[in-house]
Amino acid sequence: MGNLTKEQIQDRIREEAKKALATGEVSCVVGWTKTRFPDKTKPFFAYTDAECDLLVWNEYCINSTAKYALDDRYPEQKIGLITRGCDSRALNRMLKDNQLKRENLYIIGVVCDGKENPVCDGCQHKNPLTYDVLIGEPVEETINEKRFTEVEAFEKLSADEKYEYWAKQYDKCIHCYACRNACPACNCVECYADQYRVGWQGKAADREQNQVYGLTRVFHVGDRCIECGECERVCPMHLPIMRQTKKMLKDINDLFGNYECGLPDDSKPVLGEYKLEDPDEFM
Amino acid sequence: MSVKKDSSWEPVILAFCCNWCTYTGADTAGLNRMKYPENVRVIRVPCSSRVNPQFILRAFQKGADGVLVCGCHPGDCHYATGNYYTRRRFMLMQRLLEYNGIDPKRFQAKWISGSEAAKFRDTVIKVSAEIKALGPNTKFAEGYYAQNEGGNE
Amino acid sequence: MMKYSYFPGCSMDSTAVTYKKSFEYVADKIGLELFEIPDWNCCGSTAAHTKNEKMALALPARNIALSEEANPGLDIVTPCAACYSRLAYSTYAARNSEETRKEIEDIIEMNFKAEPEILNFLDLFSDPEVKEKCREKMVRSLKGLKVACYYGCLMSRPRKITGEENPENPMKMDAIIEMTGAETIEWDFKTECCGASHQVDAPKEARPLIEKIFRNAAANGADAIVTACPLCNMNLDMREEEINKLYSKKYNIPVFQFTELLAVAMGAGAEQSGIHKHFFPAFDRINEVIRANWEEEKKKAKEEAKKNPLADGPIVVGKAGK
Amino acid sequence: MARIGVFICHCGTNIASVVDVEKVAKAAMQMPDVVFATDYKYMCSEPGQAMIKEAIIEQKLDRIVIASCSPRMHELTFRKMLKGTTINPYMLEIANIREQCAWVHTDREKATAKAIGLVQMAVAKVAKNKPLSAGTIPITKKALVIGGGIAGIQAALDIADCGYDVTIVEKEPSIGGHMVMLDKTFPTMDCSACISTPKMVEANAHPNITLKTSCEVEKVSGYVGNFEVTIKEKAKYVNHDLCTGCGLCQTKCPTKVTSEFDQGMSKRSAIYIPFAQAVPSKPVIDANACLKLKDGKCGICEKVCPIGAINYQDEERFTTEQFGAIIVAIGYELVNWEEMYPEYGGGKYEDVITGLQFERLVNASGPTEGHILRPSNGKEPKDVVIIKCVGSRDPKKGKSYCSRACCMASAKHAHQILDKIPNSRVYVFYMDVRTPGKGYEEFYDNTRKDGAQYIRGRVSKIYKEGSKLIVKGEDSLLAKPVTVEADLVILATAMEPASGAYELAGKLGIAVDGDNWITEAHPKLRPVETQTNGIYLCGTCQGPKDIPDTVAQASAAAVKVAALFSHDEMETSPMVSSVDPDKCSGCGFCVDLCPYKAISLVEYAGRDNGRKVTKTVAKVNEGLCQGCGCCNAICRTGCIDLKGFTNEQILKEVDALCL
Amino acid sequence: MDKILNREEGRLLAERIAKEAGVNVRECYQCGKCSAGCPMADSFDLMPRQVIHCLQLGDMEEIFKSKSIWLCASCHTCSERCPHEIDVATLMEKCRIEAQAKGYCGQEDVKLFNDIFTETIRYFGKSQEVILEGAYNVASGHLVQDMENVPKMLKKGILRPEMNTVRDKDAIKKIMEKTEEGGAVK
Repeated sequence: MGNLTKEQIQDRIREEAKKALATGEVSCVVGWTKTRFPDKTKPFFAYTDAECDLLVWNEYCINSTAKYALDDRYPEQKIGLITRGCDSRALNRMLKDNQLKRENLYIIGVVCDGKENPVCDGCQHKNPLTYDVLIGEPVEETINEKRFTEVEAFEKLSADEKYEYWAKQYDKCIHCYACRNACPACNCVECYADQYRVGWQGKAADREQNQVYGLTRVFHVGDRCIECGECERVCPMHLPIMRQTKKMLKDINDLFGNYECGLPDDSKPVLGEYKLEDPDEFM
Repeated sequence: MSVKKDSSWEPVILAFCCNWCTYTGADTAGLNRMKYPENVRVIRVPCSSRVNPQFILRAFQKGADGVLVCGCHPGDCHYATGNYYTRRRFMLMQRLLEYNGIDPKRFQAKWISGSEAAKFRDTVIKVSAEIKALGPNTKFAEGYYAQNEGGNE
Repeated sequence: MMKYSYFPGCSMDSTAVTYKKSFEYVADKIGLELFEIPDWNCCGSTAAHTKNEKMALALPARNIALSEEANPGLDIVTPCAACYSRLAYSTYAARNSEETRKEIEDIIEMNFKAEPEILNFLDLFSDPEVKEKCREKMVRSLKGLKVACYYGCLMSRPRKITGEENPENPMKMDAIIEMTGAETIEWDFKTECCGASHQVDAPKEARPLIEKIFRNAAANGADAIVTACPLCNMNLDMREEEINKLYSKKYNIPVFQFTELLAVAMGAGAEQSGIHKHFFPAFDRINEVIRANWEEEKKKAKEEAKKNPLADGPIVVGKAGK
Repeated sequence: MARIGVFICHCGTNIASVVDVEKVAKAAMQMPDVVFATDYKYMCSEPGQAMIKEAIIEQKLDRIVIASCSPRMHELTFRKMLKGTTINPYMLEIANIREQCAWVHTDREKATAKAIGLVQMAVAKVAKNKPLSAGTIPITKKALVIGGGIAGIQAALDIADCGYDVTIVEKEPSIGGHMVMLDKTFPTMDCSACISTPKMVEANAHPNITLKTSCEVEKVSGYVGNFEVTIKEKAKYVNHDLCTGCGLCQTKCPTKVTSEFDQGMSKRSAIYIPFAQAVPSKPVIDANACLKLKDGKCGICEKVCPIGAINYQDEERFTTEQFGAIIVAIGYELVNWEEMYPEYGGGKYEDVITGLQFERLVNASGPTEGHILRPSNGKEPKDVVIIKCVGSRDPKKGKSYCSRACCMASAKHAHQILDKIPNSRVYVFYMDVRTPGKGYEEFYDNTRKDGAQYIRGRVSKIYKEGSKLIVKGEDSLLAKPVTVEADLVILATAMEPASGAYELAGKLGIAVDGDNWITEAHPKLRPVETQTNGIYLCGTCQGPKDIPDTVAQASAAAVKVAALFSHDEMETSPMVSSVDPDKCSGCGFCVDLCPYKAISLVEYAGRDNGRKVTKTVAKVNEGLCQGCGCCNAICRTGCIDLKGFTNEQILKEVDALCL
Repeated sequence: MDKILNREEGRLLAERIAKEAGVNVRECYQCGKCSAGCPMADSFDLMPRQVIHCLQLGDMEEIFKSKSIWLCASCHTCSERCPHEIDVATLMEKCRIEAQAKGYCGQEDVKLFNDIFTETIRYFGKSQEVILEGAYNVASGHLVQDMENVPKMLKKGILRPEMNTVRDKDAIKKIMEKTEEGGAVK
């Protein structure tokens, strides 16, 4: 993968992080550091040169760094981010949603060599799409032929089978909102789900409220999903959340043409535009 | 799933109707004394594009057996372009609901203009019959699960 | 690629002798490769679709099916407007309804995919490659001959079958004829019906249609009418004298097939173009034009450099001549 | 706690015969927050309204539900009623138990149950209503009229006479439009130019009117009372401030091209005043024809101009102005019949002309000085055929609609030919004769009496034999094919919207129909308004019509403008969207979605992480917002909400449905 | 006696014919452009426009007994120029086939010629112009029609006495038989 070894990349990351801090424009660099478990890393904010040396790069650097940029939407100094392909798409997502300003970010792109994360198997963009400095030679992009196979298989079930399946899943949900907090497309200042007074939905963690939350979430992020899989990864109850969002992505692809989010183009979310020649099923 | 086939059972159908076309069409149906089943309730909205998909989830949650969204024909929107968004939004909604086990007949969208009173009547009759045939909706319905202790529907 | 599956149609073997001769001459000159459909049958013509719709679809379909079998991948060309129309109808019907296609297959007991395009001779000669080849082979000019191109109904209408963009004023034949140096005139009866289908069974009613065509051609200054169909040609050519008698007119307008003019311009003699085999005298008119052009060329050539006159002079009448 | 009053209307027996109104009222009393419920024969009547007002005071109601006919019927009535009470007019919801209940159902029990359900929904919604008050915006008292034909001129004169400033934008070098091309007007046979040129001159001289000829509307923004319009002035190459209109230049110009004004039947010079009575009577240079502008040669006009008004370096200019109202009066064009009808020769016969060409032919200032002569040979025609509905009522080749004015125009042409050419014969091929207008049928009657032969049938083909045109039709009353050997054929060609109508409608944000005619707000009751406030229409841009109707519509549109301008500021509907800036994420999704461009992103002093920061949030321009709510449904946080139809209100309605 | 317009039978038949032709005859507003452009209209007893009108009325009797449906040359000029895209020519053809099935014949000679034509196809597979003309002249009694041209044809070698036939005659016969069983294509 690429032309650098993991150690070389790690060295380059530390070097670039220090360089960034040295300019004085960047307050900290967000990356990963090791934990007491050999097969786990954790997100890490490096503010000093010494802290930069604690940054690591290995197959367990899984957490998305991008969402941390939202912790401070109005920073006084630039935020540095170690960014893989998926992180850069997440950043693009938030940039398009006006949640971040590009000039507030210093992006250290790293060509990703795959992680111990099942979602990486279907990764179509290992190269960072947006960056200030790039580590590693860009690799050839791949196309995931199986992008929607799981959805297609599920579609074939009967209505009651589908319902039963989801009902069981949502029975497990504990309404913890971890999926929301991890999702780069979930970037509202105040989530609708927290607005109890309006009455969008109830607080209880029962099946119906969970179902409504689940489907609303699909509608809110379905046309912005970058398919990073963070929602599923962080879910403590192991709900197959991607299976819902991918359904919407698949329908969008079927109905309105090829569609992928988080690319650095000026495409708008599908629900925010229309074409006169869109298919019409409601005659 | 076993549905109690109570012949006196009438479905509850909610129809979001745009003020300029379908609501007018429904009024015209009244003006012409057309007859249709009582089980449809209209919520007036300025434009079909005002209808948030969450309203539909809410309706199912609160026990509606069917939901209709009706607006002007594409190209005839009072607000020029609203129903083009409606069209996109609810084509996806219908599919997503189907994917979650809700029969697409339970959620339908239709274009009915102010002059199409007969189409409004026919749509209500048709949808009402279809939903009657499907039986009461228990999926997503609040309280149903609790009452039935997670039993098989 | 100038390869086609060929459906000659019944007339080509009998009454359309001038069409056949001249076309064969031209095809030979330009190197057209034609593969005649083996054991083809009559398309059914007007009679079939007057009596029975299925018959009208099945008879041509057998020919298409035979072509698909024997000449796979080749489009079908046919010289006759009626054959063209019937073959195209069957193709259209089969392409637009799977049910109809299957029904036809059941009737003819053959595979019928309706894949080949059906082309008439004007389509064939409008192909850029064919046209270019023709242009290369021109040795004589028919300059000074004013020609009214007559297309008739079936190559123009109905639009969904023929694909003709302007059925009121088609231009394909005009463009072909212009290669010969002849001048095509603007006239108004290009696609008016000549009544060929009723000339036998309702002559009283159908004869006036012929007269009107000659009248308009004459009024617009035509020296000759040119057709691209054996039926149109025979109908006009064979009955011109009768029309003159019947309506006390003195039309003197020979009726050529467009391939005859091509052949002549490529250097064909009478025997090769069949030009002397018309009912209404046609030979002299064309010879006058050629002679005039030839003499002018000769004069010009003499004046310029006293070079030898062109190799091809006026047509030498063969022994079958008058 | 809300105090809701519920009022159930019998509507005579309209509702009461099917719905048990007393039962509904009783049921309403049980609904949450309802403190009073009653029924009455006619709620909309004087005593009905008085009863409601009384109940408001006695029961200290703060909001009410009226169950009656459709809100489309009486919502405004009841809002007006509330203006005189302690309750805000928007603290009202109407349950439609007539059109959508009593009239469509027969089972008394079920209908009553449904009526209760509908009242329940209205009660749930009204509990969340908030008082709304209409805002005001100032009005720029200056009108823009697009198009300087008779419609535009009339509208401009009427507005100007009310004392307001008007600007007419006309794309041609002169105002006047089609009317000034016509010879006579039916049915009175007034000279068209004689009655229209005084209006043109008046418009030019009026102190409140500014004429902008050779100009087009480039861009429109803003909203009713406050439009900002960018106008493009095409290069004229003649300084009209200097030019005296002496006309020397056009007599010396060596280049001649076909005259648009004479419909291609005469020539004009490259520097030209389009016609004798043009306003302004000053020339422009046609850049496509002028030798100097094309090749840099000639320059004669510059040499002969005694004032030095010629300027070959002239360029197009853009100016931006504020207007309070816009009238669209861009008129019509004739369809391109040559493309549509190859069977009529497709334009290859000179003696097949349009009605408008005939108008020039018969006009004393036209190419033949008013003598009707065949364009092919200059001889007087004896047999003339007029064909109606060429392009009209022909969905396959032309337009499906009737062009309305041609029946009378054709009768007029027939009359003129019979009058001017002794022993002439006129054959009019028609399918129906439509003469709905004052004095029209009488005129048609007289034309027939004059000798015009009307033949019922559409012509199938025109062709030429010798010098005669052979016209083939069917006399469908005889059921026989017929032929006329004609010297001249006049086609009553269909009207179609002026080219650019579609683009202009796009700039203005108004709708067009399938044929590109501009759509009125309501075909019966708002015929001169468009769906965008402050933009009006008149004349043939809305659909084919004749001069009287055009002028009437122009004055009607002018009154609408004058009514708007009679106030210094105007009320806006309070049922518009608004943004909660603290919740807004500023994603800008709604901005692109809004069909009225009413939403923009603005800076807002907010807080983030306990720190004061400048946020970017969406803001609704209440003057532009029309209240469709499209933005609401797309806002994920729900921070943009439509007053009167808030998320909370609709959710409560949904909840109430299923109780 | 007056024509009674509201007869169900004819209307149903007219509706079926129009449906098969894929035409809505209600769109016709009787402008007459079809008749005006029809080359054969001079000889028609019922104008094409009137044929459509009869279809609107359901007066099929009038159509079936007319000469017009037999004299129609299927040139499609009417269909091409119709402002409402009514396929008049196809309707004429459908009416003719229907009339034939019901035993009507408004123009004996035309039917005779077509019958002989199809018979020659049945037996030879290809059209035989000599036999066709000869058989028709004998059967119709128009013995000398077009005969003045025969010597010319022979002289110029346009007509040859030898016969041109299809080899697989059974195939043709089968097609003829099979298609004659059923009527119109669905």
